[in-house]
Amino acid sequence: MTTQPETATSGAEAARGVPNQPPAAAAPITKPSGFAATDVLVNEFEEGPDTVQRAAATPDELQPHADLGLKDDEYTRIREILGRRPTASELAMYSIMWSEHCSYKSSKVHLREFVKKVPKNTRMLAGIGENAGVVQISEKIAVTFKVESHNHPSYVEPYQGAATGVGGIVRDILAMGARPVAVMDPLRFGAADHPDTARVLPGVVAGIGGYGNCLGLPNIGGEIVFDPCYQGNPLVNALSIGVLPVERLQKKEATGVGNVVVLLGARTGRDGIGGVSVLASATFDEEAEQRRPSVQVGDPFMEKLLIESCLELYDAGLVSGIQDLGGAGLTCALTETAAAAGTGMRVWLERVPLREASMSPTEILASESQERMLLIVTPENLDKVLAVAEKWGVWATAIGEVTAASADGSPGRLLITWNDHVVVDVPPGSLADDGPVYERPMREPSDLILLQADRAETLPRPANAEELRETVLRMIASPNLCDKTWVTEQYDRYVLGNTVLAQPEDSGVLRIDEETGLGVALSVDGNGRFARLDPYEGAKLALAEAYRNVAVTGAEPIAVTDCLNFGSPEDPAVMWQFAQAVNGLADGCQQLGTPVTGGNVSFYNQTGAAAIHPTPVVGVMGIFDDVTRRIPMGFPAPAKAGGDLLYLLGE
Amino acid sequence: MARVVVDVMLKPEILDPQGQAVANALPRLGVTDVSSVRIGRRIEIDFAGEPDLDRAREIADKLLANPVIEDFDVRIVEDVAAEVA
Amino acid sequence: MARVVVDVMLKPEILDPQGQAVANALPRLGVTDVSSVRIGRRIEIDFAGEPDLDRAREIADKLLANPVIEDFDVRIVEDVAAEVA
Amino acid sequence: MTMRIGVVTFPGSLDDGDAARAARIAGAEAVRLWHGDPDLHRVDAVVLPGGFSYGDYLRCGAIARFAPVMESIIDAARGGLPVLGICNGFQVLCEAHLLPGALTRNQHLHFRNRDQWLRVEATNTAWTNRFAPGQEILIPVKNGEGCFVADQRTLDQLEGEGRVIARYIRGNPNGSQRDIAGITNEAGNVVGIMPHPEHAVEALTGPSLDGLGFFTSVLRSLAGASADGQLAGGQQR
Ligand SMILES: Nc1ncnc2c1ncn2[C@@H]1O[C@H](COP(=O)(O)OP(=O)(O)O)[C@@H](O)[C@H]1O
Repeated sequence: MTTQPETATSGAEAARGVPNQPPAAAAPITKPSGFAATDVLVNEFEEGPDTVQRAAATPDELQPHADLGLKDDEYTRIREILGRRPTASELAMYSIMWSEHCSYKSSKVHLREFVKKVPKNTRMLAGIGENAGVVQISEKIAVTFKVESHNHPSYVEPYQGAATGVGGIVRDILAMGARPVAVMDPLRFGAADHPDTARVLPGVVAGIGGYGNCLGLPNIGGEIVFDPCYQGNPLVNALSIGVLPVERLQKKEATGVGNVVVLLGARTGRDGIGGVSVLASATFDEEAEQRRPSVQVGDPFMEKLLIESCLELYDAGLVSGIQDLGGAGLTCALTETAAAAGTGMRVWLERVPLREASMSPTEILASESQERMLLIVTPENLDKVLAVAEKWGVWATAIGEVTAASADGSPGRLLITWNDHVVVDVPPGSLADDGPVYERPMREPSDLILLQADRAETLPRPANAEELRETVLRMIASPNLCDKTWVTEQYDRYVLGNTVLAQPEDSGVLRIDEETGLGVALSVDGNGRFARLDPYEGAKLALAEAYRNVAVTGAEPIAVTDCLNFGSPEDPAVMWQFAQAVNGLADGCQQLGTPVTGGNVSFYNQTGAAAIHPTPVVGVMGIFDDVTRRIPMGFPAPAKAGGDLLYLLGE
Repeated sequence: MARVVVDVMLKPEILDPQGQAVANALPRLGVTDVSSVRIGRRIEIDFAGEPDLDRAREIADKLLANPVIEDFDVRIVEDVAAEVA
Repeated sequence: MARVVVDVMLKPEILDPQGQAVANALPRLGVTDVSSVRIGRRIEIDFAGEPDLDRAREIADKLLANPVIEDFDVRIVEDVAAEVA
Repeated sequence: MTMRIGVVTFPGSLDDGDAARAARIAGAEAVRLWHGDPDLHRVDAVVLPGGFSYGDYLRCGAIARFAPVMESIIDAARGGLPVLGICNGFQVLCEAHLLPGALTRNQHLHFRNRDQWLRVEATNTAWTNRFAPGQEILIPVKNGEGCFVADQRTLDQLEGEGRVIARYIRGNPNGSQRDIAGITNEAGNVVGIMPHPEHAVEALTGPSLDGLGFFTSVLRSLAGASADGQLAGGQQR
């Protein structure tokens, strides 16, 4: 049982020691409860954790790399990189960072299209590769926005999965230096009348509302689509947008040798350990169900405090580098910040504040505990940083320091000890940047010709008024077209007092600057059925729809984010759909002159061998110089409407 | 009267933000010797006839607890008055 | 290990919509002999030293329960393992 | 002199900025008060804003009620300082026993956000004197635990003393007893209201401007109080 401190004081106190002191006595290792992908590693060595020394001495020890989702050749490469077998902790780290979810190993070669075809645009301050794209919208103000998936966790545990999805995207926005100001939620469920939809949908909606409302972020739009193809694999995408003064833009680089590495936010527990590798890379076969990894639970209250502390730290100029802790936890944050700067890092893992004292070093590195950020701060600023954290009642702990690059100019190493045992000694870039890249085989789905041949023209048309009436009634009653109030009422759209348009509008509109009237419009759209028929055109259509929705409010569309939800990349038909969709979106963006500033790829959305419809979801943002000139979609009230003319534009 | 009580608690490894918030508030009430607070649900089920433990267990598993993150315990409380004042 | 358990239930005259919702869902599980379901909170407090019943009662009265709508009961559970499996 | 309206920020307060904006639009100076600081900074009135103080864990408002700033507010409110609790602020006022009754889980068990019609019933309070008796107003409601409950005696007493300040009309969004949306204390200086007047103060962002009346009311009552040579409650400290 760990003790609960009153506030961050004790956390801060414990951390005040500069990260060079001898560590405390080793905590005993006990068996963790429940399944975790790391169990198999943790319990292997009775006498203590697997160390670098031990790894060097026992090169032939069998390691469960396949259980962790690493292919044989990937494992061989790890051994080549390290010149020895990896330690248990290192193996877990490679399995996490080289997973599809973190490494984009199947999508990387295709996503280059976005960069290649990026339109000439002077507004983009940060683009693909950052936590979220940043776009300048006035001399002083920039906005950052991004959409991300949390599909698999939301199927396992709808409320918490969806809630932590919102939490995760909001931290991405926060990491750029922005105050998050709104969220949106494009959703896909199975058939509306399927019993499992009755489990998944209310949980997802309550989770998105529960987290977003509690964070004080207005929900300004989204989608709800029902289709049997999502029955065993709902899509829960979440978008967040944030605002920052241009000069507050933050970087993730762990620069400055001697700078302190601070972990800020919630304590680390056994949340979703192995979740990244198991949840994001495996499909839901029975085995996965049995090995149900522990679920992450969100604490939006903690996230709210984290947001306020980070913003206060930014404004006081106390942060040299920052990275959110997402699905891959400390592993990802440590390796990415160090790799981005080319520096090394020295981390004392026993300093990480834990919820359960018995956690092993591997578990600490793999934990997906929510509501945490990693900061790089100068030693002079450490006390001020700890004081801000204490004011807001969040833990802040110095867990390491930035070390120099190698003497020969090559990047530094990430060295992690746990109670004096060296458990990790790796080149951080090998985890963060140099993961495997695949050019997966692609083949047009064999049924596509038949699908395309089955044209709408062959459907019977209503022949008389009675039939027409029936068709209209059927359409209005269809779950995909009916009123969405049951969902949207569960979301706060008023908080922050800047929501100009939200449901039932096709775009959300926000006032960004009260003085100048600067504003933005946002729409997210996608149509999996179009994309199934033609992924290239389907992606373009999703873009065009979101673009139109933004344009008709009176805003000028300027930037794009996307979440690409697809089946297994190991299926050539899915890979073909993916490549087509990326091309379509990249071409469309080039034609419209709006860059893709960031996004997310979600693969393995399938049940057994059946993939979901390819579902690219596209978010478009536009700006208003004067948001009072926004145009709502409804007709004006009857009193004012007399004599208005109706026009139909387009072909 | 007899009734069935179902206690539902978060599994020990699952974060309990509620319990944590309460624990953090206690020092302000002058309470400093509490090491942990966990908050779950207590559900009282009254049966029309005899209390049925198996039935209650099934209800708990399907409806009252979320087995992904929660454990539950089902028991018959013979003398209701004695347990809850 | 010993700990203090505080059970907090809505007063009988206060409507419990959550309990009601569970009760209404039961017939769909084929359960028809339940006459009432009430849902409250179970709070487990671990003390750093000896469990302190008076302290716990004070915490319950001031913070854990709202006397306007709730009743509570405080007790020491000696053998934690026995009560919650 | 410009009136100073204090707006408290608890950890987890969300509509504090909106309440401050509404106070400014009404013509007051908004003064931010911090939960950990018992000093009320000579404010003439206090707003406890909406949000999820302390995550709304345990019970809404239960933990916030023990914040150092609340000790001062409770004292000052007993001395006549005008205090408005909106949504979570209403919950805090009930938990602090400045107002009777309690706010419980919405009967339909969902969080609900909609534009809600209310009828203003009591116009003799510090926060509602700008409305006409029976005036119908439209302001947003958004809560998960906004169902007002109290025992029959308390409800009858509230009704009998004219202390129900507003009632939901054209639909009760949360199951509140007797459609109660807001109440006041005996002295009429402390008001709790579940819907959000601070979200109906600008044509651009609100469904109406009806919410402004709460803020202009307190300015009028403060002006009246000082004209009468009385001390406004906040100045007693
Ligand atoms: N999951 C959701 N989250 C938030 N808003 C949503 C969601 N689904 C739909 N909406 C909003 O509800 C309104 C109606 O949605 P919908 O019927 O899908 O509109 P349309 O089909 O015209 O795009 C829109 O304002 C949309 O943004």
